[in-house]
Amino acid sequence: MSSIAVSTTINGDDVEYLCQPDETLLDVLRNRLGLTGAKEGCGTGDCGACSVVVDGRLVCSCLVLGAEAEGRSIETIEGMADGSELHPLQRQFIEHAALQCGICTPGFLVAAKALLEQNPNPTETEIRFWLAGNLCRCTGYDKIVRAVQAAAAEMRGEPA
Amino acid sequence: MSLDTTLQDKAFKSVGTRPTRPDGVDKVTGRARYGADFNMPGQLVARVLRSPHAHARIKSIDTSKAEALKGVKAVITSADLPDLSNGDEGLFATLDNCMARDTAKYDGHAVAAVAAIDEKTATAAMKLIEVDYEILPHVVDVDAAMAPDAPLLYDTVFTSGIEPAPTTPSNVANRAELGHGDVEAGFAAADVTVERSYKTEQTHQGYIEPHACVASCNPDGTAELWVCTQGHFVYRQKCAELLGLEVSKLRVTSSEIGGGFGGKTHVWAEPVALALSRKANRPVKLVMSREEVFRASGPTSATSIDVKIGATRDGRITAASATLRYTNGPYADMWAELGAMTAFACYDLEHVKTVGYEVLVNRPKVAAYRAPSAPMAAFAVESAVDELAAKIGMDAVEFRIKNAASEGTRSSYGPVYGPIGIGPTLQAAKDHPHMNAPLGPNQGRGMACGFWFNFGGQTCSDLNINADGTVTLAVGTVDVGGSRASLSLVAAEELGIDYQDVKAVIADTATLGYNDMTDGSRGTFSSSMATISAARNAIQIMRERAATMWDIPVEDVYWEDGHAHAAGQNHGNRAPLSVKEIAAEAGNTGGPIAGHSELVADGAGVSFATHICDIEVDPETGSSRVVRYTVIQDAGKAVHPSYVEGQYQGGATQGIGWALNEEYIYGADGRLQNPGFLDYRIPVCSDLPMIDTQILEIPNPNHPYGVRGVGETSIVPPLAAVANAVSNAVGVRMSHIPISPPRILAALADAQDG
Amino acid sequence: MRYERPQTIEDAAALLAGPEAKSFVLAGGTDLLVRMQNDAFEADLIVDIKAIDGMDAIAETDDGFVIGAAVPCAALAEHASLTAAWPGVVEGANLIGSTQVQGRCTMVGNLCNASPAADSVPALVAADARVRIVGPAGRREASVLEIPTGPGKTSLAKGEVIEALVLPKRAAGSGDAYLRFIPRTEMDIAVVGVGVNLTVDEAGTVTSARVALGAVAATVLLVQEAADALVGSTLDDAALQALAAACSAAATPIDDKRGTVAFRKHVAGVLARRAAQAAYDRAGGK
Amino acid sequence: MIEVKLWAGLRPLADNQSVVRVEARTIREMLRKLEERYPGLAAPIRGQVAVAVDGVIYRDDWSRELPEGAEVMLMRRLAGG
Repeated sequence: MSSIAVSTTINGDDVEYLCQPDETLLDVLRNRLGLTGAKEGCGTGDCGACSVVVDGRLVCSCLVLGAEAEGRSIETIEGMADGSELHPLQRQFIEHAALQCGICTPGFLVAAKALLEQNPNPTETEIRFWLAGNLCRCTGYDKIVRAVQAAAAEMRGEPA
Repeated sequence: MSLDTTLQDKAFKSVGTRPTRPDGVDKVTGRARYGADFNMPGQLVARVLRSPHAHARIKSIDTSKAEALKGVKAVITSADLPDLSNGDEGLFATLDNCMARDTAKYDGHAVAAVAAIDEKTATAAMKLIEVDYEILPHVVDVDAAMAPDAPLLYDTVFTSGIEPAPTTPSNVANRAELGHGDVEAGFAAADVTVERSYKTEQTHQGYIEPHACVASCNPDGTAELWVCTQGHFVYRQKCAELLGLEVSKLRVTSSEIGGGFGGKTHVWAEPVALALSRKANRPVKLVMSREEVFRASGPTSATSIDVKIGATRDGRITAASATLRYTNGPYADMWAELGAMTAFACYDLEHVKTVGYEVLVNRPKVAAYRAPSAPMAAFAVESAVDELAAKIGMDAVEFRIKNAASEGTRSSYGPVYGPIGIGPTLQAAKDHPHMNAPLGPNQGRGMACGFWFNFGGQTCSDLNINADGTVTLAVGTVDVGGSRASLSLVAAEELGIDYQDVKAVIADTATLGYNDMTDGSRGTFSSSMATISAARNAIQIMRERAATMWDIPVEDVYWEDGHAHAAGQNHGNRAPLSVKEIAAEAGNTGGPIAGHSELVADGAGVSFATHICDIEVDPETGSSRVVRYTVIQDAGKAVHPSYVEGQYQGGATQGIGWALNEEYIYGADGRLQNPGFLDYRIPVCSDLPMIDTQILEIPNPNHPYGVRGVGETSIVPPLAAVANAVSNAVGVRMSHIPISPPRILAALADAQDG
Repeated sequence: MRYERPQTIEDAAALLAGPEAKSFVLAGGTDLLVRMQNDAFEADLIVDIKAIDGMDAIAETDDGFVIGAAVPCAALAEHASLTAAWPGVVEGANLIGSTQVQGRCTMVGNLCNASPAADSVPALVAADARVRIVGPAGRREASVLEIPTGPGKTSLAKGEVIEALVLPKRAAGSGDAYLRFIPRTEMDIAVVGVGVNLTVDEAGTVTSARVALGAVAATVLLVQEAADALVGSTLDDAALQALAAACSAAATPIDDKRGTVAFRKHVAGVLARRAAQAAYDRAGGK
Repeated sequence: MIEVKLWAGLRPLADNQSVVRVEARTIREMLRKLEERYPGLAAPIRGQVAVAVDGVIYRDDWSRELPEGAEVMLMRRLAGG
């Protein structure tokens, strides 16, 4: 089995790597590129901890082959903050205590950001269904939903 | 213990506020390092070969083909993890569970392991290992395992706790009986009696992070282990015992932990990784797959419980009894006994008797799961209590208030209670707007109570005053849910400084004294005691340093609001010295300033909760949905209320999942059919409403700030609260958990036929 | 194992027709990559069809809609006229997996995975959708119903690959709907799924109907008796009861980890009634 | 004099008594005397017992003093999650 050379864009940077044909994008990110913010909770697309955005679409990186990234644009949790400036979602997650163990947090943040880019004013129900593919076992989701609502309001420019 | 644990009557400045957590930025940026996020130079990848049979004799294992594969650096079997348990049955069980010896005792039981240069090679090698199994009859169901003709896991187990001792072996390892009074006399005095049998299915803690570690054994006998665990000191101890290592030479670092809930209090793969590393002479990374997590780690017991409760017509319970049968997996433990201890803990009972049976089955070794064993017992008891209240025509809350335990009550597990919170949580439930809100069509409301002991344990902390006056707090209890924030608050409170000036870290096993695990709701309780003690020791030193700086006797220096003050007439006009000022002079006043503490944090206050749940049922499909949920629980003192609420909400949600959908499903072949998050259905975001919380603070008299453990009790009431709500919604008593749609629909059909 | 990304559908078919014993088409990958996680899974060749022109396009033609085999399900709901014409097909497709899975999974993949519980298939069968197939023997068309032949099995020959899905043009007064039962609100495999597609006349009488059941047999069932119960009715209670009875009777499910026989048979009838009502309302039946 | 209640599992190891009287000022002294009198209790005392004193459970703090008339029970050492 020979390796495949892949040229892609990750968080705005040109990146090249070699990967095996059966290697997932998640494994490439974590094991070859040192981007361990995406987590493997299941490897089968059921937990959302490995969420990334590929060409504008939210996906589980465990269900994408590394080879498929050729020519695409990938966004991961590592690219979410603007330098030292946290994204409003990141800040609101901290302020709302929306994380306990934190293993699901990168996936939730990537997913929530994708939601707010598409729907800046989601209802609680819309938030809950959009995030249904992200499992959290610690929080009961209450504070996560509230943090997303708060970030959405902040991004719409509404007073806190 | 040197710490004065007397409850202080004080107004808090830091404790009770809600600052952001110190590890927050790392966790929202993806920088926090969990079990699988760490690598070592020259690291190999491990895979574990697991039994595909529920019960099988291992006649032989041929590893030669795997060893011959290029890139394979070590293959191990039980021969590489020899029995060093020296008669310690618990240790042997741990060892046998980590790597099967003569028999594989459940589907997923480890039988061999491989370390290779990459995962692909390790997987290929694993498939080349040839195991010759002789399949044995198996049993997975708790009641079936107790039947006289059940297949036996061992022919050497004779139930203990029975006089005279049985002469035939069985799958029942132990019988334990608790209680007081004379239940037969109590039942004779009852006007109304409820008697019913219940069943609960096996669930898993379901932490999102699979077990992961990197082990590195060196030829000189030193070793390192990086691991996600609830207790790295305990893992060090267990691994050292299992592998025959010197404790001082094994350094264990706890990674950030992606959830545990009890499942990461037991070693599973870590001894295997160390044994592979020892054989290969290279670092070895071992990460379980999700399927392995389900098949071979941590589930709780499946249970079968009979409850009988009698009461007078005016609502006073006269007697209560329960027989509780809990699966233990293949190794005897005390899970049923724990259930028996907790079953009636909420009530003031003159006559009570509980009997627990530890049942061995061909399922994975049971691990602690958040208030282990209590939720199932509470499900049975609280269901029967509800039914009894209805039978005598009393409101469910009133009936419980009338029978609730209080200070001075002899608990059903023996001791007499001090100040406790069951009565206040019930009163709060009664007064809560949720309790009186109108219900919609096809909706039902249920409520239930829960109890958990909480405990403390061995704790050690270091509090270092840095040169700039900031504080580094090193603790040895793993932070699973925000305890670094809570402990920083406690340090700030005691020292009288800003929260922002304290940075709490989790120390590794080489840099701090022994700590028990973060379990039993002890993390913040115990480490806050140690933090207070360390802070007080540091204050003592700072008083001495201030005295030196001022050249006055130390007795004339007192500490207040984060400053050393000179007392008395002689020194009255000296400006107080801040921590910063004292720290700046440390080099010339005696060197570094630190407070240490080593203590046993016993005296954790017991904890009670009352939950209220509204459920809507679709009578045509049996589908159910939680539409409103309220948690009321005593925290003693909520150090960081946001994370206390988080514990309440998270526990409630796990309990809701357990009640409605989660279960281990076995095929006729004894193999687990749903080892994944698709078919092991934990609650998803869209399944739930917001979870309302109400924190009560009935101070624990054994903690300086009144803190009680809060982590576990919240999972105890939901099974019963949900069951009572569904039962009220459909008019049929639901006695088998999970209360899945097919069970609801079947109950409705039975009710119609009847 | 080889990974190939051909530029034309003919090249894809040629690759798949090659000597490799175990070849797989990769579009969304949400089933294939899950299977690849299994230690027992082996593949010689994976053919990624996403670089082929038109694979990710939805075209509205005079005859209906042509949906490329690599169109992710999330894109279906973003297509206004498709959603207006075939709301049931779109809602079925949009029930597959999570938001993340929606970003990748495809209806053709859902079809070719050949799970009896596939969420998009009952609505496609009810819609009488067809597929365009390219293979060594050239092109052919087939109805969606003909593709799965059993759990994990399809009628596609070696070297054949589905290029696109074709949904017919709608007659006036038509509506469709898909409902499924799952224990949670999301992230589950259908325990029962029902697709209903019908047309009504100006009086509100059903003039034609197709009813398809998922997860209650080895393949999706097209239930003629259920359609017969609807045609000629104005969806009165009697018609709905007859529909439910026909669906419950037609269902031949098994007991498994997701549901029981009795539960599935009963719920098939319940969901059929509800789906029929939704389709009828969409068709303008009232 | 302290009355120590034993849980059912310990009783066979202590001449089938459910309550044992010992003269002891601390938990440690009490456990030592129990062990001296009933050597069979040695094994459970090492690792399996917790001591409830007036309702408060002590697992490890054997220095705890036993007030006169205190209610003392040996309990199973608990596991937690």
